[in-house]
Amino acid sequence: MTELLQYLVSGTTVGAAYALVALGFTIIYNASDVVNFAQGEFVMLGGMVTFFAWQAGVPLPLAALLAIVAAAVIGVLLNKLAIERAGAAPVVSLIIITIGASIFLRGGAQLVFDKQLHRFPGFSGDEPMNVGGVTILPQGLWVVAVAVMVFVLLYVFFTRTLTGKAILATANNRVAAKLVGINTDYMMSLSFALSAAIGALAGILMTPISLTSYDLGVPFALKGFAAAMLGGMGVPVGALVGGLLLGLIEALTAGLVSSTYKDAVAFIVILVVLFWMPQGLFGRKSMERV
Amino acid sequence: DIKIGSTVSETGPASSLGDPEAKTLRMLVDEINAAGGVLGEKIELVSYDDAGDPNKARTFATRLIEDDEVVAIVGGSTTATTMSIMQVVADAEIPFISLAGALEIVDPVQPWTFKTPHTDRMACGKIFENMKAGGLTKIGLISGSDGFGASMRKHCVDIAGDYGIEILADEIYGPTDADMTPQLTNLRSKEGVQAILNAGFGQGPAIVTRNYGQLGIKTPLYQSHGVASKAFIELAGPASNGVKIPGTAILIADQLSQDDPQYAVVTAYRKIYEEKAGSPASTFGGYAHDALRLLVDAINRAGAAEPQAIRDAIEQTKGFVGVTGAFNMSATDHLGLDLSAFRMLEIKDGNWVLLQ
Amino acid sequence: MLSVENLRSRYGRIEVLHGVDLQVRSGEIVTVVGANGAGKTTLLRCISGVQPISGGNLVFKGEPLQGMPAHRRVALGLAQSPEGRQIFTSLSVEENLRLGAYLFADARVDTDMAEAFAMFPILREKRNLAAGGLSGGQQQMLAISRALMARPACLLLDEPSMGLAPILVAQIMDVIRNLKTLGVTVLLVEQNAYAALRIADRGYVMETGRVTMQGTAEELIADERIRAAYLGV
Amino acid sequence: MPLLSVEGLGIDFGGLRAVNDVGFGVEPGEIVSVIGPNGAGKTTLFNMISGAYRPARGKVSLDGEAVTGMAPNQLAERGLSRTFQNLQIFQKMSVLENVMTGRHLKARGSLVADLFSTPASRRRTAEARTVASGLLARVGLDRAADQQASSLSYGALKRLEIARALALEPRILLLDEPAAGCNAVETEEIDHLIADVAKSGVAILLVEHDMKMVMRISSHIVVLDRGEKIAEGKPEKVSRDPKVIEAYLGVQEGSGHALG
Amino acid sequence: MRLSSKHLTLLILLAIVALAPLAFPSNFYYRIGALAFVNGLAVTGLVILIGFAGQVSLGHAGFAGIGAYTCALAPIYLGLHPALAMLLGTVISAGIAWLIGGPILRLKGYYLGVATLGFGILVSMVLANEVPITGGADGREVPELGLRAALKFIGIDLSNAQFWYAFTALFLLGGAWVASNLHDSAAGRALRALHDSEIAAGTVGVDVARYKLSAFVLSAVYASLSGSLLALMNKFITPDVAGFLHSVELVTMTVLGGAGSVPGAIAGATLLTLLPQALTALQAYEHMILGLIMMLVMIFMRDGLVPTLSRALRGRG
Ligand SMILES: Nc1ncnc2c1ncn2[C@@H]1O[C@H](COP(=O)(O)OP(=O)(O)OP(=O)(O)O)[C@@H](O)[C@H]1O
Ligand SMILES: Nc1ncnc2c1ncn2[C@@H]1O[C@H](COP(=O)(O)OP(=O)(O)OP(=O)(O)O)[C@@H](O)[C@H]1O
Ligand SMILES: CC(C)C[C@H](N)C(=O)O
Ligand SMILES: [Mg+2]
Ligand SMILES: [Mg+2]
Repeated sequence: MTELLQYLVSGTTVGAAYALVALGFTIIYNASDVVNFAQGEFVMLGGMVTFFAWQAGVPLPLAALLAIVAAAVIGVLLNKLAIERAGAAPVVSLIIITIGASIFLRGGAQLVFDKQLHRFPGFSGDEPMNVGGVTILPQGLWVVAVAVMVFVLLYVFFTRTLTGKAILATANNRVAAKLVGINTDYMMSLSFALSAAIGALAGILMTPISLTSYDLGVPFALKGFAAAMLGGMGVPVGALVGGLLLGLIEALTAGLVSSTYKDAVAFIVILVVLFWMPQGLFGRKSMERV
Repeated sequence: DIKIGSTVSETGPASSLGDPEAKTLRMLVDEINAAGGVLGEKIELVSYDDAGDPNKARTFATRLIEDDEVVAIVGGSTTATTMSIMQVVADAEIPFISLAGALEIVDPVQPWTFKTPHTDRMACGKIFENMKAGGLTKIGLISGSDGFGASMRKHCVDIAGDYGIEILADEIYGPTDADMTPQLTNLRSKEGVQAILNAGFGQGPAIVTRNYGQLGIKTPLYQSHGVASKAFIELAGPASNGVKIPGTAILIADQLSQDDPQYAVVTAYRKIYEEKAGSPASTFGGYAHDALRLLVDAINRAGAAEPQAIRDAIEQTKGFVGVTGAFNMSATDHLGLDLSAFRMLEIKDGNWVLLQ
Repeated sequence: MLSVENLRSRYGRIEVLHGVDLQVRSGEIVTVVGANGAGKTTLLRCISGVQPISGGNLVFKGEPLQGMPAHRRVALGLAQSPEGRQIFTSLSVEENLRLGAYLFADARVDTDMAEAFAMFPILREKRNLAAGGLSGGQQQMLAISRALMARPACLLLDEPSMGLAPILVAQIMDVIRNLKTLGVTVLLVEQNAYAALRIADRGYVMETGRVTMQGTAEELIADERIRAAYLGV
Repeated sequence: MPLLSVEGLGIDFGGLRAVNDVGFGVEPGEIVSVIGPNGAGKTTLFNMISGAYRPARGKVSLDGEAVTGMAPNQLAERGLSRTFQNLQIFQKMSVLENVMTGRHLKARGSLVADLFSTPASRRRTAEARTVASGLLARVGLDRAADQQASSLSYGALKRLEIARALALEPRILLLDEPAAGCNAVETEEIDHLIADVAKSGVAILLVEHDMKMVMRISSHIVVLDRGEKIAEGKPEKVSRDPKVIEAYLGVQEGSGHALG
Repeated sequence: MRLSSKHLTLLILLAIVALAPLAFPSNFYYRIGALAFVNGLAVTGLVILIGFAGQVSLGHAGFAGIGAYTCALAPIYLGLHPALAMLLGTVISAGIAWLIGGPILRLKGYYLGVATLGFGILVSMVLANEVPITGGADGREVPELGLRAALKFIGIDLSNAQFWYAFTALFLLGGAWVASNLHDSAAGRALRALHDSEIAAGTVGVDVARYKLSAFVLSAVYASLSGSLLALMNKFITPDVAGFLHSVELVTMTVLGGAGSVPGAIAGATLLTLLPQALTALQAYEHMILGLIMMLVMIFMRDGLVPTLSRALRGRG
């Protein structure tokens, strides 16, 4: 019983991290239909910038803030200097740009920082709490809380605010968005800034648990992407549920079935879900009439 | 000039190995050249980053041989890249000293391939010896699913019986997994487990160690030589206290007695590495150090920078003391190390200490 | 109000507008007719700023439009109901309308939306439905209403009658005439040239990227060539 | 027995009965028009007949064979072809290729033959090209044959869709607002084209809001309102039906458009 | 009479392949050439799948893995000659593609992407984890094809590198020929049609599901052959061949070159094979510059190298 609970705790923590990465994907996708393959690098930047600032003597909260701002700035630059210049390029071409950006950022990080693994202390210390035989890390609670909070904010943003709608409109029909007066370039920059900031936040929160290094982005991006697809791309609730579910499946498989094939089980579950729900658990069906 | 080639994993999943290796090679070549070079000639190091990709490693090995026309190659940070390079050097007949762990690299012996790290099988043996001595015979195994972890796991399972060790539980984690709590929970709750052995390198073992501490597991934890660096202690935090590994002298350089045969070479390497790289020296850089020194030594003895002559000279290496240990190569032993240079270390208060 | 001088535009290497001149005075309804491919849609896209121009001048309310991004032109009072509707298919009808007034204060949105609903009651019925689920004609109504939500000083309409039932075509023409009384300037591209000319003050005829004829609506309706080529009578 | 016959057809979207209990038949050579206010269910009816939607109720038969809910390509094999109200163009192909693709059923052969470009495969492609060129000339797009389809204007694309649908050599053709975006003169050309096609024995089902055209060429008219059939008959009869005038045509004060 | 652009393209390709060695400073370049061809072959398959049919796969390296490991394992476990193993690999890949294609090709866009991604990951996990059979993550050796020796016997004496350069070039040219044939055939038009509008394609009689499946199977065969050739050429193979990064690399090559273009496939593969070699001189900046070049190509050549360049050339001519 405690074992099962322990798996659930582990799955929830890791799943919340996946959810944060998936939530990061959501925004850029909602503005442009582009899945940003550099999303993992924002996660990495969050961890790395925080670590190096912290090591240079900046207090941890300030270092984290710095990292979030830095990631957001890089996100905006990526949009301004690359995505925006590519203009009306096909979505696949934009995706390749983000792949290029991910290689570029990784290369830059190993140059500016280093190739070592790093870690900084958890926000509320690293002393685990023992609740009825189940070990819970305070940092794990942070991850879950922030994931839920980001989810709520994004949910409100996309359903209640005009700017959120304008972002959706930008992806749905760029020309029409311009014709109603939406500054689509600004919407894109905004979405890159938000995505990057959320990505960085995920990286900052996870570093005390899973460490960080210049090339840590890819695995996070991969899992975050899978989580987003499981829940339904573009829908905040899908990202949250998809992330948590993926984390739980992995932890339960590793704990109860086989640790060798835990990733395999996760993907099989995704395949099965997509078989019945081709848009993921919460995905919108596209509305195109002929 | 004498051209020596290298292809290591400066980036990619094995960069925690390849990075110190590449740095070591560069600084040593500079040092050797500053001291007058070899056979009156300067060494030119041509080095490539294969990012841990075996296909790239093969391409770079080909490039080193065909295009750069090097006389010998040092490199192959992982077993998989090493295996790729071995094919090429065998065809081209160029001596190659690998920095990777697996036994398969030197068993069966390939005429042109040598290696400097202790094999994963030796690591298992060293650890099991220590366990047995401590009366720990029932263990739980946890390993990374990468090449190093999988290969060491295989060998440990293979020879456990020889030491009277019984593996009660066998868990796997992915090299980039964020949390190993479920696997460790299983080891914790497995009835009768007296010790836990983790085979892996990179961030995995650090997270395993942290999770081990968080779960309050009390059974002794053994790690492999894949974590033999100061960085591991830092990353794993207080939970690393008491972790035991089979390591090399470099980790306890400051504890070596002056009359230890490795004292001079270890201190010298450590000094230059820490000066130039600005970070603590690790065993991995040590593998590269030994490989290059072995090579230079062989060229000196061969008296000519000719592949065949170099190869023969490497094979005749006797009593060569390196950072990893004393090498005695032969036609049937292209590693030349025995278990004696492998020292059981334990982490105490954030430092490696020698276990007696 | 709106003046187009020697306007040139191209898709890639192919020029499709070869120097178009056209004036719309404040409060006028001006219609442009022309065969398929004449360049009418391209002209409107250039004016709205979603199609790059390669030469000529565009002036609106005394301000040159060259280099001004599309969204600022909307702020200046130019709104367009584009060809092929171009509604936001995944957003609801109401959200589409709300975005029509994206740049403008919330205060007037409710009254304007009520007006749109009064004009096209079906939109009220379907206000919470994803706009992509509307029928073709309903989407056309939405596109027109969305443009009106911006309370434009100058409204650009690209074939507003397309796909509308006859009863609604008549209604749309009435609406346009009504806009004129409210002081809105209208530039109307219509294939239903007869209906358009009947409510227009002046008209232009475009052929292969050029203006080939212009005059008051009466003149054009009376012109034999136009009757033969565009009115089919 | 009519070539196409529809009985009691219906479908719902959420709570909305988009089409309910609609039935009629189309004979070879006949032009049957479906008219009705926006949102009456005309396009939805087309979508059900052509296999894009699966009807919730009712039955579609072709030549006596029940084809309800069949996939579009199976219907195509049975000679049914259509155009779309919301253009469905193969944007990245040339104009000519669009029409050649319309001839898929005649041009297709073994995949292996196509992979190795056997003479048979080349012959099929050549035949498709000849037919397609002819059709492009017929809709007045021959000069644009090699342009990428996305570069055509709206009206031109409408005609391209007609050519593509004809390439199938259909026995029954469904046209959804073929004249939308065309001026009066262009509409008349399409008129003639449709009449010609019908004359060759093709059954035509037409949705169009251009009443001039509808009245001119229809043999028979079906009127839908809110998903239900409210009237049916010869053009003269339908156009005088008060229900139709109220729901759809409006009181015409001599407008140039609706009734001319 | 116009020499069809298909034949012209193939002739130019042939000329490049035949003449390039004249400019090779060393034997090493034969290997680079061969690698570019091997990648080009897989990418040509992706041109059919992504470029023609518009179905994105993020797991095609899985098929390369199947091709590669069949060449490694079938000679040992079944006693097959490596050449036959290659054939068996394509049959297995085609069979698996056919089996999984049915359900997953109903998915669209990114959903198809993640499903294929899952497939690729499953394959590479099996290859990495079933150590007793596959050798695990450290890889395993692959038997010699033996064709070079046979050629030597009949008097054609090629160095190993030269042989593989020529041998892989044959496959690439054959693959490019087949793909170009497909492009201009009824089946090719059907694929390109369903790319733009599935509903319209169905309406003209295209059996959408079947054609998607054909493209998927066909591209799997290309990937499988590419994997087999890589394994035989390297005589050693690791699960990386089936990995996610390899899949993404293949898609990147496809799009960089120009997703719908067969010569684009080869250009993209060559570019991404050559670049890392060319950039070694820049040492630590290598990755940044590689990423930068990828971005610049896509910013300034939105439709990929070959389509953009050929449009520019035609414009001038
Ligand atoms: N995206 C495009 N790419 C290339 N050429 C285009 C594009 N769009 C339009 N054209 C060409 O530009 C010319 C003008 O087209 P435009 O759409 O402006 O005509 P139009 O007068 O609106 O026609 P219609 O009455 O059919 O809507 C035509 O020759 C058309 O083929
Ligand atoms: N997928 C769908 N989801 C929700 N509602 C739908 C859907 N498809 C059609 N409808 C509704 O069904 C009704 C009939 O639509 P349909 O497109 O058939 O009308 P129509 O007669 O073709 O109109 P028009 O003349 O405007 O083209 C409309 O009210 C429309 O909103
Ligand atoms: C820790 C090291 C001995 C690992 C080794 N280089 C390998 O990956 O094979
Ligand atoms: Mg137009
Ligand atoms: Mg309709």
